[in-house]
Amino acid sequence: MHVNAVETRMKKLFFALGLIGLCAAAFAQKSSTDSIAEYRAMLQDGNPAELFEAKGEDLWKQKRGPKNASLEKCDLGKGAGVVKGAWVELPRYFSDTGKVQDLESRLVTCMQELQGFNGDEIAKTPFGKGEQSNVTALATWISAESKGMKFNLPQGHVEERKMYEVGKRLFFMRGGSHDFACATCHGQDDKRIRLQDLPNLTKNPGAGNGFGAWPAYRVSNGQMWGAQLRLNDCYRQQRFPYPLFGSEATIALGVYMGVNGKGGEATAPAIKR
Amino acid sequence: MQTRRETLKHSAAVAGLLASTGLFPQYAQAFDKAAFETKSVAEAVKAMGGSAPVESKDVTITGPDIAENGAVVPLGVSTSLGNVKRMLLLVEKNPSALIAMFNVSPEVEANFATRSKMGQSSDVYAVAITNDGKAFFAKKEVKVTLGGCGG
Amino acid sequence: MRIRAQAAGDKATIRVLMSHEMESGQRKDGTGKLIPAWHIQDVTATLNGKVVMTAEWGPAVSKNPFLQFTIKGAKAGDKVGITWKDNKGDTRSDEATVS
Amino acid sequence: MNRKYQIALSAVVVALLTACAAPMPSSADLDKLTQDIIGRSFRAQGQAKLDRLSSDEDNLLCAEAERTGVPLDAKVTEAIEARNMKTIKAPADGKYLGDFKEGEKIAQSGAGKTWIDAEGSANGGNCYNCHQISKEELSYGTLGPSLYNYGKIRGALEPNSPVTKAITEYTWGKIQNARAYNACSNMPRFAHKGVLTEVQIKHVMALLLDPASPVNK
Repeated sequence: MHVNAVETRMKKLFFALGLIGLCAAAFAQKSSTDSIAEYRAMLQDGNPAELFEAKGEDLWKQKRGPKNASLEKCDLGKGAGVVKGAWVELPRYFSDTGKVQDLESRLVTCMQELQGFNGDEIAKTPFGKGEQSNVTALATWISAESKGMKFNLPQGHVEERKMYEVGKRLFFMRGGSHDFACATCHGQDDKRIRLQDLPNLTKNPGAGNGFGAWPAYRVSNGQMWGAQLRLNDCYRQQRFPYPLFGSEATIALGVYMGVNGKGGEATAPAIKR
Repeated sequence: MQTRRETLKHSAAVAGLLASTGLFPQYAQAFDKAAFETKSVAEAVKAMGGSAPVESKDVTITGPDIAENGAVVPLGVSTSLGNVKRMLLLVEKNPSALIAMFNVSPEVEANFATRSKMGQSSDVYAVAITNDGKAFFAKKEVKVTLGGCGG
Repeated sequence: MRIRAQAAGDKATIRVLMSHEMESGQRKDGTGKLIPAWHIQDVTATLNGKVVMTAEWGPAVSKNPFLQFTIKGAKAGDKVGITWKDNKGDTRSDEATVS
Repeated sequence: MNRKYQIALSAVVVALLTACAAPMPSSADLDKLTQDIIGRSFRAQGQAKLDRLSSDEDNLLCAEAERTGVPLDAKVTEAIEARNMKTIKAPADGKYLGDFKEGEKIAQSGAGKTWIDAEGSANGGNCYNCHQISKEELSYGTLGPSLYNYGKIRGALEPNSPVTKAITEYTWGKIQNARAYNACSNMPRFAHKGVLTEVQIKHVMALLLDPASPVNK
C-alpha cells in the first residue's frame, strides 16, 4: 500500500478515536455519510483489482497472438517497454499512428503490431469479453505501476492541444433526452448524486482524483472497469448513443480530464462502489 | 511479500505438492452442504455442532454500520475464549443464514475476516463453538443501502 | 490468487484474494431462469506444508473473495499455502513466503 | 555523426518543426473538429439513436457560456426562457395533483431512455439523484436544492388560496420545462423532452404539494 494512503487512513483513525474520546454520544449521531466513508475504508485493504493486476502483468510478458510475441517492446509513450510512469502521461500523441491515444487504445495498437491481433476486432469486442478483458487487465497493471506518481500529460504537440480543446467542448456539450452534459454532474465542487460524491473534473483535486482512479474494481458488479468503460457508462447515463471503444471523443475527454488533473496523484487501480 | 504470479500456471505444481502431503483426500468429506442450507441462525449453529447460542462479550463481530453495496460487506469474527473449535459468520436475513465456517486450530488465532453478500439490512452474527459444543454469539445490525443478491 | 503474508512479532497476518464468480444461486438470467450457485466451498491453509486452518464457505461469500486470518508462530521465510475447492470440483492452490 | 543518426535526427527535427509550426486552429475550427469527431465516435444503440447528439440552440448557447465562463447576454437568457415557456401546457382537466405515493416511486426511479432500457418502458424522474425530498430517504443528491417540506414552507397547502394556486402553477411549469424559469438550468425538461407523461408529472406534483405527502410532514 502507498504511504500516503496509510497516512490518510491513520489520520482518519485518530480522528475517529478522538471523537469517541471527546464525547461518546457522537457515536450515536454518526451520520450516514461517515458510515459510508467507514465502509469504503474497510474495503481498501484487499482490493480485488490486485487479481487483475497480476493477470495484466502476466499478459504483458506472455508470448501471445498470431506472432507469438510479448508486449515487452510496446511503446506506451516513454520508449519501448517502459511501463513505470507511462500511465500518468496518457493520453498523448504517438507519431507512429499519427494519433493521440489513451492507454487502452495504445495497448490495442501494440497487440496488433507486436502480437498480430486484429485491432478492429478487439475494439468491437464487448467490454469484459475475450481480448477486451485482457486489455482491461493490462491497463490495470500498467496504471498500478504509476501508483502515487503525479499526472503530467504532455501538451507539446498541437494534436494534444487540439484534443484538449475538443475534450473541453465535449465535456460541456448538452444533449440526449435529458440535456445532460458531463459538466452537469462534474462541473461543480462538493456535489453528490444520491450518496456518491461527484468529483469536479474541470480542476484539481477533482480531476486528478476522478480521472486518476480508473481502472477501478466495482464492488456492485465485481467487474474491473477501465477508463473507456467508465466513460461509456457515463454516456449511457447521459442518455447519449454508444461511444465506440477508443473513439476520438472518449480520448479527447481523457486528455481534458488528465490535463486538468496535472499534479494530481494517480490512485488507480481503485475500488469503487 | 509474494510477487505476482500466474495462478493457473502455478497451481498444478502446488496442487501436486499438497496432494503428496495427504491434504487433498480430506476435501472429499469437508463441505457440510446441509448446514449451509439452513434458514435460521439457530439451525445453522445446531448443524455445525453447537448448542443453543448464548450472547457473550467474549465474542466480537466487526462490520460497517451501513454497507453502500450489499454485494460486498466486510465482516469479521473473533473471540477471546479458549478451547474454541469453530467460528461461524451468519447473516440472519439472507436466504441461508450461514455465510462461512472457520475451523480453529492451535496454530491460528480465533480471528477471521471475509466479505459477504447481503440481500437486505439485517443483524449479522459471529458465533464461537467450543470443544464441548457450547455456542456463544455477538451480533450487530448492518444497514444495506442497495441489495446484493438480486443482481 | 494473491496471498500476502506479513510477520509481526510472533505471528503473521495472512490476506488472500481469490478469483471466483461466487454465483449466489439467487440471481436470474435474462430469461428469468435461476442461475445455479457456483462457489468456493472449502478453503485450506498450510504453514510449511502443515494444515493450520480449514474453512467452509457458502454461496453468500462475495465475488472475488477476500480472507484474512493470523497464524501464530509464523516467521519471515515460512511458506504459507492456500487451496480452495469449489462446488464444481475445480480447485486452485498458491503459495507465498512470509515477509 | 554517422549518416543513419543524421537521418533519424533530421526526421525528429522535421517532426518537431511540423508540430510547433502547425498553428492551433481557431475556436470556430475547433467547434467544427468537435462536430466531426462526434460524428465518428458514436453508434446508435437500442433506443439511444444518433439524433440524441444534436443539440438544440438552447443547449448550444448554455454549453458555450459554461465552457467559456462568459455569461449569456440578458436578452439571450430572456429569449431562451420565452421559447421554453411556450412549451408549457396546463393539465387538460385542470387538475394538477395526482397520487403522492406514485410520485415517490417516480422520484426514486432513475430508469428510462438509456440504451439498455426497453423502448417505451416507463421512465423514472431521477428526482432523488439530485434532490432531498422525503425525510426518510437518506440516499439523495445535492445537485439541486432540497425539496423537503416543499409545499409547507411555501405556504402552498391551503386549498383555494392564491399562494397555493401560484406555487402550483409555477411547480407544474418547472417540472414540465425548467428552462422557462432558468435559461441554463441543469434540470431535464421532463414534458418538453418526453421524459415524463402528464399523469406522471401530476404524481410528482402531489409528492411536493399534497398536504398528506410525507414531504410536507
